[in-house]
Amino acid sequence: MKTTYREALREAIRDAMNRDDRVFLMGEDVGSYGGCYAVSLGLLEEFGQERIRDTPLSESAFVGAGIGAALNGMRPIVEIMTVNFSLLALDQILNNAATLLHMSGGQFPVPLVIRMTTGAGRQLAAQHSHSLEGWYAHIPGLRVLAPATLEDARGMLWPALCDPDPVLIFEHNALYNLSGELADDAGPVDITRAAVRRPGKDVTLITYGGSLAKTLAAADDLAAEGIDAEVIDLRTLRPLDADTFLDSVRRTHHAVVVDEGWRSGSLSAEIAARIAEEALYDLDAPVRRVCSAEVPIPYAKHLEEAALPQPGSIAAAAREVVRGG
Amino acid sequence: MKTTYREALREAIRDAMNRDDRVFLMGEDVGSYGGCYAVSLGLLEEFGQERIRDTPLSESAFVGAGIGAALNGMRPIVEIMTVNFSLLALDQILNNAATLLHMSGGQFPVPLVIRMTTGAGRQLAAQHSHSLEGWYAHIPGLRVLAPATLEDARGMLWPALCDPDPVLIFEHNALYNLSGELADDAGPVDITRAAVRRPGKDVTLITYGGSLAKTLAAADDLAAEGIDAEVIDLRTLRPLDADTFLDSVRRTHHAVVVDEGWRSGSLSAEIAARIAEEALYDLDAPVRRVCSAEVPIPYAKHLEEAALPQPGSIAAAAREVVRGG
Amino acid sequence: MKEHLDLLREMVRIRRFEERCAELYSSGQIRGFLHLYVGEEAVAAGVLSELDPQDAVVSTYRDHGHALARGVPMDAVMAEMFGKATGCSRGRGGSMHLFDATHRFFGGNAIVGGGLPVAAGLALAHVLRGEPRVVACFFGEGAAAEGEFHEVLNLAALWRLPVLFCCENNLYAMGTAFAKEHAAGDLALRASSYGLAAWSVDGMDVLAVKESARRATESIRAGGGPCLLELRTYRFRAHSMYDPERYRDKAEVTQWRHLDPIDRLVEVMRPEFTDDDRAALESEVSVEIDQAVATADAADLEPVADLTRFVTSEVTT
Amino acid sequence: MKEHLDLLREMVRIRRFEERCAELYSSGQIRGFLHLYVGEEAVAAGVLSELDPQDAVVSTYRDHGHALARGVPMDAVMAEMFGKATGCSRGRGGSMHLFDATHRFFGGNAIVGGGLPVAAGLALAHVLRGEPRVVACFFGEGAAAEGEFHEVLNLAALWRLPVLFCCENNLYAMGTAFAKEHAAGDLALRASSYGLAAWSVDGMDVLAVKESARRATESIRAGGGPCLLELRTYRFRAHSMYDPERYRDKAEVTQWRHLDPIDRLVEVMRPEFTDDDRAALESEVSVEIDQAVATADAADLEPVADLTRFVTSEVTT
Ligand SMILES: Cc1ncc(C[n+]2csc(CCOP(=O)(O)OP(=O)(O)O)c2C)c(N)n1
Ligand SMILES: Cc1ncc(C[n+]2csc(CCOP(=O)(O)OP(=O)(O)O)c2C)c(N)n1
Ligand SMILES: [Mg+2]
Ligand SMILES: [Mg+2]
Repeated sequence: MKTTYREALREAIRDAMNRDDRVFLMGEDVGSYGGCYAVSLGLLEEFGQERIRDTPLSESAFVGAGIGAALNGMRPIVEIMTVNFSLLALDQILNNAATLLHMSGGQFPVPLVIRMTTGAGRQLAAQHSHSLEGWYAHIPGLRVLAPATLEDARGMLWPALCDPDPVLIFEHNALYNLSGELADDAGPVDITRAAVRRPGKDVTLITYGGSLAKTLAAADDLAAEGIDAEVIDLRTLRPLDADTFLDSVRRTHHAVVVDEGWRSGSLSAEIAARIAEEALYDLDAPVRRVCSAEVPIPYAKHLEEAALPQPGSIAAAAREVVRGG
Repeated sequence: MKTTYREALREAIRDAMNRDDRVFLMGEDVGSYGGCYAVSLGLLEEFGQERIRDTPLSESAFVGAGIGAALNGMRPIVEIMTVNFSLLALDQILNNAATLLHMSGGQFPVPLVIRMTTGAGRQLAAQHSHSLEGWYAHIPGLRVLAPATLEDARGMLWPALCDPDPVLIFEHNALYNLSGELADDAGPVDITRAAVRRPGKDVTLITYGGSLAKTLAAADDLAAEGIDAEVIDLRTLRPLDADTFLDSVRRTHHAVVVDEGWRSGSLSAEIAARIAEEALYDLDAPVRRVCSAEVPIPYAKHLEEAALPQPGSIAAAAREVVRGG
Repeated sequence: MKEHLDLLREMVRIRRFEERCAELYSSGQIRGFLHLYVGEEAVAAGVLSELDPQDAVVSTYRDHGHALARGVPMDAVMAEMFGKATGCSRGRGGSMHLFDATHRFFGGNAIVGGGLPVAAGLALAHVLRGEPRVVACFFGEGAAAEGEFHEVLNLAALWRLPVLFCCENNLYAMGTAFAKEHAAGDLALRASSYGLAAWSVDGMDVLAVKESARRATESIRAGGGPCLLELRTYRFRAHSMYDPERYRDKAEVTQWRHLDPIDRLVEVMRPEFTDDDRAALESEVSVEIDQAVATADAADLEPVADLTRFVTSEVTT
Repeated sequence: MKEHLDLLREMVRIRRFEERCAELYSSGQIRGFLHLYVGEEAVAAGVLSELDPQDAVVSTYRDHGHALARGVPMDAVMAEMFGKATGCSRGRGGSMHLFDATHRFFGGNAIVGGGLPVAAGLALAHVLRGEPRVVACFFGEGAAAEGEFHEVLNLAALWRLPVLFCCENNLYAMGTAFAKEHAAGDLALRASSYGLAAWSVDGMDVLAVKESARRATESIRAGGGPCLLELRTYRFRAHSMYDPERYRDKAEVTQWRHLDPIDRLVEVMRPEFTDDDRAALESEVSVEIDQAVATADAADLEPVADLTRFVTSEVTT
């Protein structure tokens, strides 16, 4: 069946709502507006306003309300329009959602799913272009997912809802219009493992989310030059499936990490650090990171493009790693 | 002169208030209560309530008000009681303080200083024990400082206030009672460079803030065993002075990073990644990180101690790096 | 009389418990931050006496009184403050983070204002399931300056969530007096501007508190939407064990001590309630506390090996 | 008449500018998010006509009208939307982030509610220096649901900060109608519960807006503390260029279009203000806009090499 990332996400929500009465969707404009990125379009008509619940502009309140509802037997899906606005609810996510289970000595699990958009690339300027999923991946108690394919857009939600603990799902804004074939019976996917999206033997390119397509494009270019790149999609940013990328690096002896976050202190640093800790002697060259420039993402198209990882910069880093400076 | 970390901080504020009329201090309970950690005790009586300004419990509002006042010619020092509560103001710090200069094409610098307490170790449990300075060190446009000594407690504030851009100062809660000698004429210090706190030739221990004393203690233990550790205090967490620790690693060929943040995605990852990128061929062993266990910090003393880096675990990591598994 | 006695017992239990905690803090057996409820007992006792077991409670870092009045066993509360495995949070929470699923006590939240959104969500679940339950959410007048207070009151009023907001106005947020916290003098009036029923209650009079809680919970259960009670009270002791109380006059404290909620209820209960009755009650409570201290002291610590248990759920299949 | 004409010119400038922006968006010359101010012109024109050059302005992502009425040159605004180096934010901000230090225009903030704390701080600086200035802070009725609205109104009232809060109540926050956003119907009443002067104004009547702004700024300058105006207005167009407007009736839009603030002012100005005068005004504005588009189009881009300029200040010593 031909579908899009947006439709796959919608189908996943619909499916979950049908499977389990305790599931409901809540967030700003998820109802009559159809969702800021039209993900939930039509669901209000299908499920009614009790279960497709428009909220006021109160990120902390409705995210916290999701936590309370989850504590009290429901299975909420909370949508925050974008990761940029999620900072207003970060206290609730860190200090309540991620912490209550442990702080209560195991009494209060929080089976909550929070979805939000992340990333740049549409000239939305500094306050709408952050990639802060790396921060969330720092928080013990959370599971953090980044679907980069139609299968994952369709398949990650249900297992996330089945997880007894809070799960965050980051949807890159550049992916909503991604279209392609999806199996008619596509369903839940494994949310614990990274995936090798392209096998290769010369260099391991590690990425996730909105950068996957750029990285695959870079791999194609590299192939034309005789460099056979393996591309790994992390999929789960916390807990990290380090085995998959470490195995790969042990085979290819070269690694490039691609991450749309700002370089210093991004998730890419964690990946590079793990490689340096666990696979140091397998490396034939230093790990390279291709990240966003450390600048609030600018509006102008040429500046924004220059700020973000691109197939060209990814391929260049891979070449440098494989062939040397 | 004999003094404490707390008094040195107070003296720095007093000095700045005397030097520059535009400086004022604002935060919860900085006035009649004397500051949550008694840093500002007595300053209200000295400078009056216009300049030592108690705020309501409204972190976002008063941090944002600091930003506005800085934009409009003042030099505010904003105190947030602890980094845990700073999440409520993170949107203001990231999306306004750090971003306005760039987003306005250079028109609106924000000469603001924000001080806050960080760290664990006093059995304050999960919601009062975070070490999130690594998140702030991820944000372009900020300078992030971590005074670990009396000199730095005394000397970092004035250069921070002279910086035309926002500066965050993290005071580890375990340090306030640190006491010792401080030169009578102690004054401003360089806020751009890391410091070698203990020279050594066998292994580089890289740390900052509340972990410095633990790391120095570990170095003493190691010395007794014949391992000569160099201890580097980062001091400035953003922008990182990588040269100082890279130079050291190039000499010692071994590195351990000590960081009270949770390991995955902490500042320690960035340090390890930089070493893996810039000094890979100088390393004789993988970089090791000693961080907090990935758990909301528990209340019970024995559990809290087990969760945090300790001299013993630091020394063990160093031994492993130097002598092998 | 039975009702009065129950309220009195609850208040005395809390008072003596808190006093013992202060001693145990001085002797180093309790650590971390410790916020006592002395003076405010009428609020917890009065409000919580009106709740059913199926209702839910959300509290703050000043949570001992709420926990005890809710029925969380004193043994488990004391053991928690000793950091023991038998504590109601298995030693991980301490004084500020008491939890008890059995009693639907959703904890001790130490981020000022942080419990309010959670309370709204607990109530939302009740609404979605059509259950006529009440969520009692305690917080201070200081918390009412936080943005979350506003967001949650609006949300609760908008969605008619069955929350009983209990604003414990003890006139200080740490060292910040009410007038330096709030521009408007009347919190109940402010709250009612959101479109919910809100009124002030003498929080030093347990019977008045109980009566107001009764009216409020009845209205909430009947679908009338959230209510807010501004409970005018006072903490007789410092904010926490670190507070030298520079910000208020001793005379002011003394004045409020004349309104001691325990003494006031005893006055009401006289002459039926005699000095002997009082002595009997005190000794009953004292036995309970001694017992709690003894078992807490004797209890085991969590094994260090279990440090990272409960970061995520233990899935049993 | 001069005053009327100035107001009219300002509103027409904004209206035509916005219409041109919509075209330029369709043709791809403007990108990103674009929020138009069509229908709301009376608010910016009326309020800002009462401000002095030394006063300050804080705006939202819907900021073109505020920028133009504040005197930010149209060339610089248009160039910004073209992403050019000559833009008022050197191409880094775009439509949502117009800035101009010369005009004390502190920007275009795209986090809903995010500008309010900044406005309070700007005003605090004025207070500390004893300057009788006003900070006009614009935001929508949606923003009034955010916690920051509450925190800042309280802070401003408590500290008597000279802020003129301008709540543009256009009845929708994206697709969320007022009644789904706020439990209480009357925003001005809610605001006055903080202890500041607040009232509602017909935001489609520029003369009423101006008159209210005059009263408010006079009071603020005289030390009367902050004021809030609830400006009842309507956006005639979609929330942004992505919005298919599923959430409201065409009939409702039509009804409001009958209240067009430009038409209403023209009615008032008749018969002195003739059709010829109107045509002259329109062509004057159209020349200005053509000019702005032409210079924006011709202007240079920032060199890519300057990408990281202005992340931190360039210290010149
Ligand atoms: C968000 C946040 N800011 C600051 C603090 C520090 N703090 C703890 S209790 C307290 C005072 C709260 O006062 P109030 O809400 O009136 O409750 P009370 O302590 O009087 O019961 C403060 C400032 C905190 N825990 N959380
Ligand atoms: C904190 C935050 N949440 C959500 C958004 C997305 N968003 C942008 S504008 C808007 C509606 C705001 O409505 P209102 O305040 O009434 O202003 P209006 O657009 O009507 O002028 C929303 C939800 C945002 N930018 N910031
Ligand atoms: Mg209080
Ligand atoms: Mg609106």
